[in-house]
Amino acid sequence: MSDQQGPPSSMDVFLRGLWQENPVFVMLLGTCPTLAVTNKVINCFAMGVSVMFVLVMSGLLISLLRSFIPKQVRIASFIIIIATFVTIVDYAIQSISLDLYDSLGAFIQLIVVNCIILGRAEAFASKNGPAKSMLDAVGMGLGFTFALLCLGVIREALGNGTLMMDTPFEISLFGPNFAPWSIMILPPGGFFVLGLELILFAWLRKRREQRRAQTAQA
Amino acid sequence: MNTESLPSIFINTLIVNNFVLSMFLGICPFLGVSSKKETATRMGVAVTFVLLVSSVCAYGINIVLNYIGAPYLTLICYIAVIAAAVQLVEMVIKKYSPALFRALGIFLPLITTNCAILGLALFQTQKGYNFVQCLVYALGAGGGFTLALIIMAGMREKLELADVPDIAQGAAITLILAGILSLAFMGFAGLGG
Amino acid sequence: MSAESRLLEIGTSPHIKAPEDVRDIMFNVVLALLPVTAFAVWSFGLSALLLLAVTTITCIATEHVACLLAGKPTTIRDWSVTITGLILGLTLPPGTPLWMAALGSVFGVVITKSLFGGLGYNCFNPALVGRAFLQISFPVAITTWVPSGLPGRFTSLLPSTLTAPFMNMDTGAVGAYIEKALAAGGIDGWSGATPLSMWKFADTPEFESTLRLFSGMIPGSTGETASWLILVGGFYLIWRNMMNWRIPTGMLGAAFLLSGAFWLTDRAAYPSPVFMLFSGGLLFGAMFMASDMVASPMTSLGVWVYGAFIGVVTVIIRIKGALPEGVMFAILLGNALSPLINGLTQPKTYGVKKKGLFRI
Amino acid sequence: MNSSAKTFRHGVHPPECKATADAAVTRIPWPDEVVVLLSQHTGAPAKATVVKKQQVVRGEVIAEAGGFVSVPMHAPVTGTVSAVDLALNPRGELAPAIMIKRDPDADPEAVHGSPRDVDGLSAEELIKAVQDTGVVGLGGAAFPTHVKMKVPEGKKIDTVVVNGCECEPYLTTDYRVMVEQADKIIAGIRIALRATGAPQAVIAVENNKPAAIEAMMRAVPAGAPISVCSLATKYPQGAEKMLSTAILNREVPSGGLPSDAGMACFNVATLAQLGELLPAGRGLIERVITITGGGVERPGNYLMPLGAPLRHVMEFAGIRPDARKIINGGPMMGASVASLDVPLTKGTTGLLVLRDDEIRTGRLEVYPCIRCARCVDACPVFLNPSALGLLGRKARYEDMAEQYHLYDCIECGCCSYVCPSNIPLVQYFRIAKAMLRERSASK
Amino acid sequence: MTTQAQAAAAPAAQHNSGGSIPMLRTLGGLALLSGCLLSLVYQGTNERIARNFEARVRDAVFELLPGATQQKVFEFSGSDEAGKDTPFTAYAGYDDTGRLVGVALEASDGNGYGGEIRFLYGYQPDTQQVVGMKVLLCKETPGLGDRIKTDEAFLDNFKALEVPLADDASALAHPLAYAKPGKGGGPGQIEGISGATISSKAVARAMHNSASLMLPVIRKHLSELQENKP
Repeated sequence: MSDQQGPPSSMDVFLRGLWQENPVFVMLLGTCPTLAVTNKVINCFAMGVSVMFVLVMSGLLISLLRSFIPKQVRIASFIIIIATFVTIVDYAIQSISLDLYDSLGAFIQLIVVNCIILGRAEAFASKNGPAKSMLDAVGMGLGFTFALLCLGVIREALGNGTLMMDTPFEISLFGPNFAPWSIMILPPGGFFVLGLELILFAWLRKRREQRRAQTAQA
Repeated sequence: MNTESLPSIFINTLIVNNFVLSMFLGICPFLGVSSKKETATRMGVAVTFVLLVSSVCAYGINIVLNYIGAPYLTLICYIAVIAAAVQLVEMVIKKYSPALFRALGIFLPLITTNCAILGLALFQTQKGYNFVQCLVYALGAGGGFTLALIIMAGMREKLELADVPDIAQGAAITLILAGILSLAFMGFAGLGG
Repeated sequence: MSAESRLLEIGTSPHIKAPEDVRDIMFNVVLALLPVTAFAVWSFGLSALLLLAVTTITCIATEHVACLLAGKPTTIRDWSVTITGLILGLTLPPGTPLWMAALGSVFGVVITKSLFGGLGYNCFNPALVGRAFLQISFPVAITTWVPSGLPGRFTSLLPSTLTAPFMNMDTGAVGAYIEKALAAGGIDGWSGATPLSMWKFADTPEFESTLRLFSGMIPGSTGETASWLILVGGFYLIWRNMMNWRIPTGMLGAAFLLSGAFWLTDRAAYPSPVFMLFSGGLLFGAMFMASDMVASPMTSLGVWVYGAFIGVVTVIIRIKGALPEGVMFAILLGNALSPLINGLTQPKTYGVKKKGLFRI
Repeated sequence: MNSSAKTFRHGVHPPECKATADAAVTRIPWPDEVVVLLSQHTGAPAKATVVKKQQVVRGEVIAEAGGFVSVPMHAPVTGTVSAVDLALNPRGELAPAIMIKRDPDADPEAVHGSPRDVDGLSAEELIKAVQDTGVVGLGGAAFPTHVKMKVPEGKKIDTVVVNGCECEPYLTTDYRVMVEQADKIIAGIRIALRATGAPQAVIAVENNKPAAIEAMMRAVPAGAPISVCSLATKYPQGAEKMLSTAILNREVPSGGLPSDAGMACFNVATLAQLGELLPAGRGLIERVITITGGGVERPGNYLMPLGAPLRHVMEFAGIRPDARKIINGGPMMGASVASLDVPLTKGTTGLLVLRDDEIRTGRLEVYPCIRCARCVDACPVFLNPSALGLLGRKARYEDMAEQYHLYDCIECGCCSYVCPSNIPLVQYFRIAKAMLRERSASK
Repeated sequence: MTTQAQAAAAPAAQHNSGGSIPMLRTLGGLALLSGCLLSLVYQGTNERIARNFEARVRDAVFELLPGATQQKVFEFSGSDEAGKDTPFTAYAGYDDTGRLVGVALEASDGNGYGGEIRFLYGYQPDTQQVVGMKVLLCKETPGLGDRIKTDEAFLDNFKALEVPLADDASALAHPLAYAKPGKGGGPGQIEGISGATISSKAVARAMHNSASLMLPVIRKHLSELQENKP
């Protein structure tokens, strides 16, 4: 928790990326891939795992090398490290499935400029030990994946009537005669769903605060 | 080799496949720097400029990497060279045009991490554009980015005076606006020929 | 002294007011829409009636609920949301499944109006956003046309109207229904296209006669067919000064000139400017949608620019774009640009040398 | 309406309601006591030269000008000074005033004064003489007339505009003055021409007053450089800036004076008083006021001594039970009266007693701005009242002044009049100006 | 937003002189390390990625040529409409007995709604028919243009499309052309999908261009195809 005194516990480090400091919903980082790839649930998983992999690996390496990297070239070094891992992910996905690779498009390579990764490298990994950095990376990665799924599930369910399309686990939600809301898997749908989810979360937060205020009064 | 005509490339990137509204590139600055028309215009000009520079750089790098047969270094080289180019541009502007630097300066470091820049470099390689096509592509992308940014700024200035419900204020309403704008831009489909 | 203190109540000048208020303006727009609505029901029958009722009632209910949720007094009495509902219904094809129409109504009102703070603060026309949402989401359902004046239209519904929620409409059943009804009326041959798409997507362009376009006996969206009644409504609003006449004039004028220029280059490939004006939703859009005060510019010059922009974009989309009809998107783009147009067309303030920035 | 008549762009056409146009000016009964406020004009207040219990004669100076932008006061009645004290002014504030108890035995019409030879005076002397009459702008602004006549260094006045527009609905004082006192107006114009050195004068009258136009034309002597100009009937035709556009096709620069456009503008009633008082060497002690509106029993145009309490005037005119509001001035720019104890001043052009149905012509509910642009099309100084109102609502006063020319607003009320959302726009603008004034004062 | 990254980038922009040797050493070291790592990864995955691409085409070929169980790739070259020599690949499919079932050929058009459309089609030289079509690359609008992948009525166009060659076997007997939905049926006509006109037209155009380039060449090399069994 941000209002807590003293160094955060390991559990807090892990959990805050999921909710209190969720990179997408709270900090509005990495909105480009969030909007671009969430038209399919499988893309969300792939993107989430890729980002998590890059986060963890670069976090690990950076926190290990943190005392060897001069301050002046810190960002340049981070970018080289991140770009290396992103390229690895890029090749890995190509070798696993070309269809997946096609549907993610350039956004795998664009992980390089995803603010979440550079931000965590700068704000956390370069200041903390490897164990904590990895925990933070996993938390942030899960938070990012969770946010992607929040969009992806809605967009795929309404936009195609399915969950997990293009995988062996495809589930049809509404039967064969469903009329898909094509807009959901098109660009405007991304903007609308993220916007509406932000409103939903703001409303939930507001209601919780009101409740808390009421109990505090009582 | 891509034989797409130059007007077609330009129209397509400017409005049909607008970088921000249909490709989701550069959303961060789009949300962050679109509250005032003046800053939006400056940001747009700065991004267009950097797009042109990095497009040229990426074109060169691609030739070199193909020559030495190391496609796996594409990403690292692109990002490194773009960062360096932005830095260089910043220094040159600072030295030769302090006025321009004051107008654009603060945006330049921000632009390095703008995915529109790297995205442009990657896409132009993927599409196999020649040099002139690359330049037109960069110009169209920059123009499209600026257009989206300025339209958005106009509407956000108007929104400042509206009674937006408090839970929708900030990023949420901006995203909704962007969504409607993106919807409106879908009408341009097919204009690029 | 209560009479005297009442008499001496403070008020600020001016102490008199022109009698018209927002409600009067909005109500007159509803009045102007009524002939078109009546014709829609007459020419497309029960399905159109149900469709219009669903969009109107859903829009009103949505606004009411949104006001309740926001803790504001309800604003449905100002008639503005009734206009939204009517216009949305009038821009949909008569056979649109009712659930889609209701979805579009909710989407348009919530996304475009309620979230922006209600009447006056929306940047776009809510009916148009709802219509665009449906167009992009359900392209097939939204382009399935029905002939005007179909026999039996007052006794039975089109098979698509009552499609179950979330389900796709059965276009085959609609086709069969229409053919059967036409055969019963002794007519055969039905192209299933609006005059605009007949021109655009046929191998050899076919042009509907101007008289039929004007009379409204053509397939199309429920409200866009009867050009003469749209003109009646529009002129009524202009006469009552409830609409800025420059918007439709600029829009239709620009569309006429540009399509005229195309036509002069190749009369076989491009339709005549008259066809352009009276086909599709151009006239309806010009009179009732582009002229929405809230989302259009405020300066006289700005309004000309705005109208002309919409007219030009409409013609470009129709002639060069992938979509058969561009009015809706052109108006949405015009809405998006109107704050900028306002800014660039600020009149010179009295006694001030330099032009100012007109930001809103 | 004559469409070819000269006019300005924008503006509104409120119903004219000039029911008292044909009522000749009559005098109301004398009040027992008058309250002469020392600041009935724009500028420094006058300084009292009398003390309590002093005997004064009607027309005698009782207060001298407090500076150049100030005028002296004259006793409106013969009687005894009962107090030199604070009294309620029309703005609802307490202000210094001289109270005079009328001597019921004295001849009420007798008046103090010593005639002088106008033609022998130089321009400078003439301006001083004008100041001595105590005449201020009787169109409502109450700006000292002699100050307007003094041409600033380096400027040249080429036209004296005589404002007989009376564009406010209901009011008919200027109309009556033109019809009844055309010769005095011409005499006043001659004084104004001499004092300002202007070569010509134009009498501007709205074309809904043909009798006034005819009277003025008849009064203009052959060969005099005075013309009568018929203007379109439109509010606010009588505002100086609008007259400048309509007659001279020039704009008064933002923040400038009419003299910057080579124009000096005087109200017809002002010049009529001047034409009468200056040669007679007397002071301003009375004026014509329209009392009208659906809530009054005896509407008409009345000659009243300045300082007569409103209560006295209203008792004479009679208030109907269904009256709802009393307004000091016209319905577009006048102020609502908060107390019947305030006295008439030199700036009072009329008193309106309005019924509910005259004020509330529509529903009163306030809606959000729907950007119908009616205000933009009405604003005679080409502002954007809609944007100003929205900014005012969010208390963004600096933006209003810097980006939207708030200070060029003449508060004519056109925008509020036409607004279908019933937004109190003018009120927002006044508040904004007041807040900005306060902020800059506290800096 | 980018605030964090911006804050991070700002100090980097300052050029503090703190001895550039360690800086260069670090950057050089990192670059070397990443270069080595990436070239290893590239070597490791390169083959597999290439195999993936092949498999994608191979599966499509089997799908398009019913009965084919083996295939062989031929490289031919023909002259296009401009007379330019254009190389292309033909995937010949054979059944268990080694009989030539048909040839799968590639067609593409860059002017679809969302850019390039690329597809394979099966061609039976003995019946002179196109027997199937499968989209390989399509960036068309979901729900609209991308129905060229799934719309049954549209795919039926290619189930038995007569593409006879002219008598001298150097060109098509009749062109392949787009037809309005419901208005097709003539020789060589490909009926479009209503609402997806641009995408359907692009497919028809690609089909025509590809067929008129490749089919005469296939006829010329038919015996070679039949004899060179896998």
